Amino acid sequence: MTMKPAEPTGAVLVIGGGIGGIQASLDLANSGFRVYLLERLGAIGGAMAALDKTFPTNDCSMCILSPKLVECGRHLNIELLTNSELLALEGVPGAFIATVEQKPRYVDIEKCTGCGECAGVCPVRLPDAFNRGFSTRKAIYRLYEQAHPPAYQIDMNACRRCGLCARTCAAWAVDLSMEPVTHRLEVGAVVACPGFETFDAARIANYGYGLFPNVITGIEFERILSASGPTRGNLRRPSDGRMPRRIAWIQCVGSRDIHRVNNGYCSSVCCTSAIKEAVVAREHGCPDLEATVFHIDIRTHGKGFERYFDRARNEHGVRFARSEIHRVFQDASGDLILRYPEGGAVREEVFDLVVLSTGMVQSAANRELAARLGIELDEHGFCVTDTLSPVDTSVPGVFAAGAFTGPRDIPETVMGASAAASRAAELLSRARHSSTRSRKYPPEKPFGGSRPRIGVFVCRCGINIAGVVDVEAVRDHAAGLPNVVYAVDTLFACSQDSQRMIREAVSEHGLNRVVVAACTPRTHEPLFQETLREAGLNKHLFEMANIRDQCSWVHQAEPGNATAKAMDLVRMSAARARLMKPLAQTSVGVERSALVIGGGVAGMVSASALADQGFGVHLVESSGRLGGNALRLRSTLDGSDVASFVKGLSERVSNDPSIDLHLGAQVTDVAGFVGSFRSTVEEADGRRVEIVHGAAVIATGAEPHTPSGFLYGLDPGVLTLPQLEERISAGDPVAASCRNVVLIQCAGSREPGRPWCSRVCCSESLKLALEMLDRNPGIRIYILYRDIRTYGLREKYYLEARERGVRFLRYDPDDPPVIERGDREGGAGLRVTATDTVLGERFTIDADLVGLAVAVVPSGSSRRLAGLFKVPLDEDGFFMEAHAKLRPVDFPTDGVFVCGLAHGPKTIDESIVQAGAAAARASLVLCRDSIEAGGTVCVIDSAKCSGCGICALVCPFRAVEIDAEEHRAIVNEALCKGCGLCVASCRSGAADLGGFTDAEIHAMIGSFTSGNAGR
Amino acid sequence: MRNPFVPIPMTVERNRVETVDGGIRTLTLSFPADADRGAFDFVPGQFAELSILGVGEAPFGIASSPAEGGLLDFTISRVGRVTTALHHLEPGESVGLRGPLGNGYPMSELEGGDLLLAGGGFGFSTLRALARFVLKQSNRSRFGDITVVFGARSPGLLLYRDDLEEWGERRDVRLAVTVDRGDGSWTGLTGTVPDALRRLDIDAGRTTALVCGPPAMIRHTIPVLAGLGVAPERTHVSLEMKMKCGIGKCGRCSIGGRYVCTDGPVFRLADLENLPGEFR
Amino acid sequence: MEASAIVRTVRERAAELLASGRVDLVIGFEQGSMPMRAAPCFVSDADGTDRLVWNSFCGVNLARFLRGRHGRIAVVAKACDTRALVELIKENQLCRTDMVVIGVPCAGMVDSAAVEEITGHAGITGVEEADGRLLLTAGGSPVSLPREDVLCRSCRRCSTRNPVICDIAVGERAPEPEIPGFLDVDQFAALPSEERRTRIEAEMKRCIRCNACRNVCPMCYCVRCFADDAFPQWVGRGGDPGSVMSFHLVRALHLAGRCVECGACERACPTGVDLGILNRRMSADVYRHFGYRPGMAPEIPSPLSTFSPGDPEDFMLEPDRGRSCGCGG
Amino acid sequence: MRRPPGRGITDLVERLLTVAEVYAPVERDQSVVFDRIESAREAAIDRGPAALSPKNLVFPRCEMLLSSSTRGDESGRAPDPGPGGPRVLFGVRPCDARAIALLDRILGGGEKTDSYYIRRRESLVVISIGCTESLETCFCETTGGGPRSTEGSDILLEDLGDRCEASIITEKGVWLAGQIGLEHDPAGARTPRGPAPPAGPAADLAELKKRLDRSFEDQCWRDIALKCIGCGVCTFLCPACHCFDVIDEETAGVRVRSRIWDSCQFPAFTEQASGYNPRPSAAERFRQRVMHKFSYCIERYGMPGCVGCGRCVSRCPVNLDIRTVTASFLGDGGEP
Repeated sequence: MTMKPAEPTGAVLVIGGGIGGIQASLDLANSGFRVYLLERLGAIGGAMAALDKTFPTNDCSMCILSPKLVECGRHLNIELLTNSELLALEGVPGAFIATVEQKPRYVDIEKCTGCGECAGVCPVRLPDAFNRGFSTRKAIYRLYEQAHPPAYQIDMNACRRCGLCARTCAAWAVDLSMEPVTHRLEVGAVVACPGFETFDAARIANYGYGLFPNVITGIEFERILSASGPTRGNLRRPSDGRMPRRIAWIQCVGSRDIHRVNNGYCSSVCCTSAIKEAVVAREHGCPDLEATVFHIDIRTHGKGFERYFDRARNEHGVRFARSEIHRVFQDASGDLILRYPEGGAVREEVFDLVVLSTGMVQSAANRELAARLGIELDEHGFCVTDTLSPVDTSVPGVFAAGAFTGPRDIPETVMGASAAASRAAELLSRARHSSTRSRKYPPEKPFGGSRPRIGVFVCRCGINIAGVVDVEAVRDHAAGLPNVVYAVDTLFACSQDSQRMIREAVSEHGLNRVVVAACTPRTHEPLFQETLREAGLNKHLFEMANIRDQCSWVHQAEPGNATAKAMDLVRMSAARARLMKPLAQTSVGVERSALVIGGGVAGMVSASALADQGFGVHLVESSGRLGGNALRLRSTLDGSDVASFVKGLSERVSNDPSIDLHLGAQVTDVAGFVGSFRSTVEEADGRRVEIVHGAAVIATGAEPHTPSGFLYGLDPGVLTLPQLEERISAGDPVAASCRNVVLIQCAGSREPGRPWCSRVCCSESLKLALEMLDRNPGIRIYILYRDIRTYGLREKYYLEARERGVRFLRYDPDDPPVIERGDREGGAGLRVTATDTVLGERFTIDADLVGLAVAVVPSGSSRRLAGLFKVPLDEDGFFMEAHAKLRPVDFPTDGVFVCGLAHGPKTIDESIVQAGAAAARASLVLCRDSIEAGGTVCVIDSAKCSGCGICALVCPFRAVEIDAEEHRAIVNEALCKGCGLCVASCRSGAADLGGFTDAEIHAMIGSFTSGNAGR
Repeated sequence: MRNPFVPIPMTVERNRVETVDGGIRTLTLSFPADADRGAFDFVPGQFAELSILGVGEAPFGIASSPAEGGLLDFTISRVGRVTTALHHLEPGESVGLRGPLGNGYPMSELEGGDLLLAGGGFGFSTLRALARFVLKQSNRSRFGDITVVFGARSPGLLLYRDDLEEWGERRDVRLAVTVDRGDGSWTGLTGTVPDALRRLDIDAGRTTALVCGPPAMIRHTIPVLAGLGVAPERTHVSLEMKMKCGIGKCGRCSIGGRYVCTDGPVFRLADLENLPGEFR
Repeated sequence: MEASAIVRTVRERAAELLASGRVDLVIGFEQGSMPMRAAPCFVSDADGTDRLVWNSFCGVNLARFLRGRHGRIAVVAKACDTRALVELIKENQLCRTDMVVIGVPCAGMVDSAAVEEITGHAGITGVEEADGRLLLTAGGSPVSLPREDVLCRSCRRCSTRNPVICDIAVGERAPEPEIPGFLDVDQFAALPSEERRTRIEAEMKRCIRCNACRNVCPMCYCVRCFADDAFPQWVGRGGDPGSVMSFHLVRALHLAGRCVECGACERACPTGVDLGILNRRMSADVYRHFGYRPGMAPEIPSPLSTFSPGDPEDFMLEPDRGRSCGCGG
Repeated sequence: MRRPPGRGITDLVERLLTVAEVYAPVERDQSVVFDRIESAREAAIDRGPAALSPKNLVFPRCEMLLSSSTRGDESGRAPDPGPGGPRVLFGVRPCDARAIALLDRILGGGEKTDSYYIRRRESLVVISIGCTESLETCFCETTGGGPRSTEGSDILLEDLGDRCEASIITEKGVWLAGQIGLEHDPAGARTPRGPAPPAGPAADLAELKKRLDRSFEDQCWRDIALKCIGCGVCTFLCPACHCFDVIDEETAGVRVRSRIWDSCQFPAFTEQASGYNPRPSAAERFRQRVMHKFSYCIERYGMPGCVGCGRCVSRCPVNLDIRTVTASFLGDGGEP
């Protein structure tokens, strides 16, 4: 329970502009809090901006990150403080004062349009740190091409103060006289997501990093693969620019290493990251590229990662070699020789390129930040958090997420950030909407089918467009087009001046459609639409032609053709504009309560977080008791007391007046949609009640797999790990007096039928092994495993277990351990036979007890619930989130969220984090009075609809349904995302997309093909 | 012989919004060529085809009286491509016109008797032409009592507000304006055109009824007129129908052996009753 | 089973269905107004079932006639009719429980135009069938033709001769010939592109836009066809050859993954346009990419009517895959 | 059985070719259509009736009415008629010629004549050949025509093998006969080469019209039209159907108004912009076709809108035979 300050400040300081900080900022700002987002560098984006692709979906990292950058950068309630450092934090939770120093950028962010002319003239060239020195940049530069804010900055350490940039800048944005500024920010809470650094590979001299040019780090390799990187995505090795044919990855560089460097932890992401790099390299590189990953264990414990690993091996031909590489040699050609033991001999192999999978480490800067915040760090510099309150730091009111709290991948970081946002919102719920701003617009002018009066604004973008495209000619071409009553060119269409000019032109010339020919609508459309709204026009009366990216940039060498194409694009835009209509938005009221399904830890955490944020909650648990799977757990690997945690949480949930508990109940029907679901709950006594709720959280957990084989169920000495834990907890005398215990890993996981890694079993096995050792020091414990996956900071328990004599024997899945009844007299004699692949020897253990690390399998109720909520399950039967990376608790269906084991196997702390994240995401719905629907959504012409239902079948958002009575498709505007799939699939032309109607697109094509006919 | 498919070029003089939703507008057109103006001889009830080359052509009743100095009004409801393009015309722009087409109201028969003009929606346009013609000072004396009934779905969809206002103030015309559904500020009649007709007190023996409107209105109006005692021989109905060529060739406006475009659009109810029951 | 026996059984079953009230209407074929013609026929009382016939001229796809009718309907259906029914059920146009399928095996339908061509357009006053031959009276003289020589184009390449859904089976299963799939498509595809173009243009040139192909097609059921749309106008209505081509190309695309290759369109065309040249290519592509033949089973969704976010998107990528995400800036 | 045309016919064609453009039935892409010929060999007189009627020559499937590329020029320009030399439509059957006579009354007549039709028609001389055989689909006599019908023809030929006899019917015919030295055979002297086809059932068009007029509201139309698929085969192949639509199109800056064949069988034919359609289903549309041909046309133009060529009968995809329909009205009950 949170102690809430009486009158907190409704603002939050978020530290770190990586994906974690961005997510926390957006979640907070979108749920009614003002956010100061602090970033040390000149632009947000963090580590993710430097990645090429992300696993396991191989999405382009920048492509999925970029919309978030734009949203963050444009958000009315997020104040971006780049080049800034926290100096001090004073005060109490709910009312902190943060002192922040912002270093001068020497470029006015408001004025700079990002045209890049300044960098063109800058005479200073220095290695580009973002591209890890594989390319150069100027002293006036932008961190990376898609950086946000898009404004340039000057690196004063390199600047020669020649003033060329200032003189070149047409927007008068360069200001060399800028001074540092100190901000004193009143905030109620702090979310720290300052991220990580990669391990400095030069610290391990054996690999020759820094000496051999073709030994590079993973992140450097990412830059080489990246389409926006130094080689434009062409796979080239540094020494000679040759395309490498043989690439080796060396894992655990700086991780799991207590000998060469004191980093005893596992960096968690490197295995899957290396697999991704290998797969992508094979796609980019030559077809016969040989990719070899040298590793200790392959740790693909994340959701979908094991399949990814399987595909890499089986489909992409990536070779995995279980060998620790001790040294790399270089030959005269720059090729690299790796020596490694194989089958008792030492093998030598030559590679063109060696990629070092360097681990995550904490920087000195982060340590200093922690000191200023007053928060506690562990021996490696990671922020200390409690397992059962995993985003709380040692300082109340300061929350932390992401790799700052331990090695984390992107979805873990995103979930942590959302969870931290939820914690902050719980603390500050009384101050929601107290510090935020909102915009007021004039009423829209009546439209009434008037003749189109189009204004065309052609942007010069400094000389960015005008240097190639004949902007005047394009403007004149536009002026001659039908219905164009005003055409003008502007220096920078996106400047504040131009916005005023557009507003004035709208009223002066009675414009009712606006076309801007400039850059991409992806980044700039919202700005101009805002201007239209300010001018009293519906924002959908706007159209953009991208004559920069699509003309002046790509056809730089052919100005004539670039100009002709720009004219074509403008003509097409005007043709579309002629048909544009205002699109109405309608408001749908929001019921400010949530339905949480599942009374396990995830469900309870989510419910209590939502209640703490001030929302009503209906918590439905199908059994008669709260606690779920955690009832079987006594403690965690690190010794946290799960039992009393669950007890406390259950009491808190039971006693909270805003939580309506439904025990022994089932959700039997779901109707409605985001903001106003109407669900039917069948209570324990058979009564059916209808619950109206704005959002739903599915936290229905998972189940342990019941193993077949291994004599399970046939011999009392063969137990599942949960059963074994119960025995140990109960002080079972047999367990206490055992001499030999065998724990078999992957009993039911990572095999056909259940091809996923159950993630928790290795840690659980270690937990039990250590506990049994504590109780019975004479016991001999054998852990039969395939890969030990004690990822992250759990690795230290693996070390401890080994030190304390636990025997780890690796078996081959093709030759699994065999359990027979032993012939030993007395007791439950079991004989376990297996082959240790490390030593290549067959061994037999006479065991008193055999513990099976059984798989975590989806809950039996998942399929039914998925049907009710129209949300998808993945191929394994777990709930499938909207996006594996950036929307890890959302569904494509708005207003429904998932957390805990229902989403996939995870540990209790991970469940708690995800539950917090689900609460944060649900609160974004619940904190609003209404949801805007309509606009760019599908419209069905029922006169044309034949009710074939294909639109409903293909809609990924379940926004289309067939009315059984009328036999016509109906679109739920509140759910429709305007993706257009239904439009494309409708043969009858009955589905049309508002703002992108068939008629509009037809007109564009028509105006293109008819050349200058429009004149 | 003149090619009947070649339109007369006309110039847009005015483009007025008639209804609050902007869905109906009235275009006022003038003849740039005197010869064309001189040759354009029409009676109320006739129609013309308006066209924009490359966009299309559509028939519209002439909404102005012949006695208006060479200016022609056309009231256009925006329903498709052609009507949208016509709505977008601005003064000074050009539009094609073929006409006058059709037979028009039987003016000689009307003289001397009472007139009952009943119109609904934008079908009222040719009745407006007729009303303006008969109410013109120089013509008024040739007609008896004149009653005008005009109905629209809602107050916002009423047309020709200036005319309605003027007629409402005149003593020599009885005006009944009705709307299907009123709004807060509507104080006039509510109900359909047949509803309004039922309340009328007319001298059926002297009256000639002229009806124009959508098919449903006509269907319901005819029995009411019969109830009032207006003989089918003295009831004239102007049909709204799909036409293309306007000159009795293209075949689509055939009703029985008649073509609406050349034999109509105004039909004596007595004749209409002998025709197949289409278009009614 | 002899043709006459099939007719007898069809009539009996239809009469039973109507008499018992299990259906309100039976759709089948009746003798046409001339020899070598059978016409769709609608029987709503048991007495009328004597009109029903079954012969080699029942080429119209009766699945075309079920939509939009109330009540329970029995339909006398050959294989391709049932395939169309299956697709229509999938597309929500028909309800399986509201229909009774009287399934009749099919040995392929006879192309009466081909017969007329062979007999030199001499008046045909009689036609009978026996042992796989047509016995005709042409210009007053007897003529005997092997059925196989005068089968419809679509029937020659058809290997599905038995109804795929059936409630009442009439007759014995027809042997289903092994026909190499899409030989015709491959042969055509192997021609030089100029030649293909010329061929297609020649076919399209004959089209008079009468819409018979569309209107007879069981799968062309849009309330308003794209070709009749005025805004936007997808297809010109004037004499431009491109408009004719567009009409047929778009129709072929709309039928991709749905066309049951009954050949009804080709038989209906008054100018003999070879529409298979387009539609068969679509069928071949759908079969080869997705292993899918339309109308074979109600539970298999048409591959072109489904979407999942995990669908492969390789086809969107440039040859140098992985670089076309547009993120290059 | 079919016989090749006699030498008399081919000689005549050769002579015609020296004085005029000649359009005759030719085989194109496996079907017989009317098209321009350059030599008598091309004429496919013996290949059965043409799949498409010759109306295309006077009433093309698509004909440009006006065009302009100048904005604001809403009058447009009518296409240049080109050199107006004589054109001979050779080898039509009397039924098709009779249909042209009907088109003359509809498109060429009335208060406002159709200048496009007139232009094409004026230069056209129609030479028909009397039929010596009838197909199972022929029913010209029930429509008031016959294998020797002269309506619409300028010259009617009889194929007598090595020569042909000509009945010269009109002034145009006289002129053309003079041009090629064709002698007029008095009608009474004609001795056909083959036997005249058997006469069809005596048509009582007036009785049919009467019964149809009584049956407008009859339920039978619904039953008759059950199988109608609403395509335009019957109307597009019909030599007498003349309904058209006027369309505007713009391509490459040229704005064009054209007329195209339309069909009363298409729903859009009468559908109004508001969506209201007075003929909402196939039943009303099929009724319109039958009524128009056998009642309205007779009333308005004094002849039926059907000449009994049989194209609609032979090509209807669902064998909806107009003869069966009309016969059903002429049956005992007067109604089917």
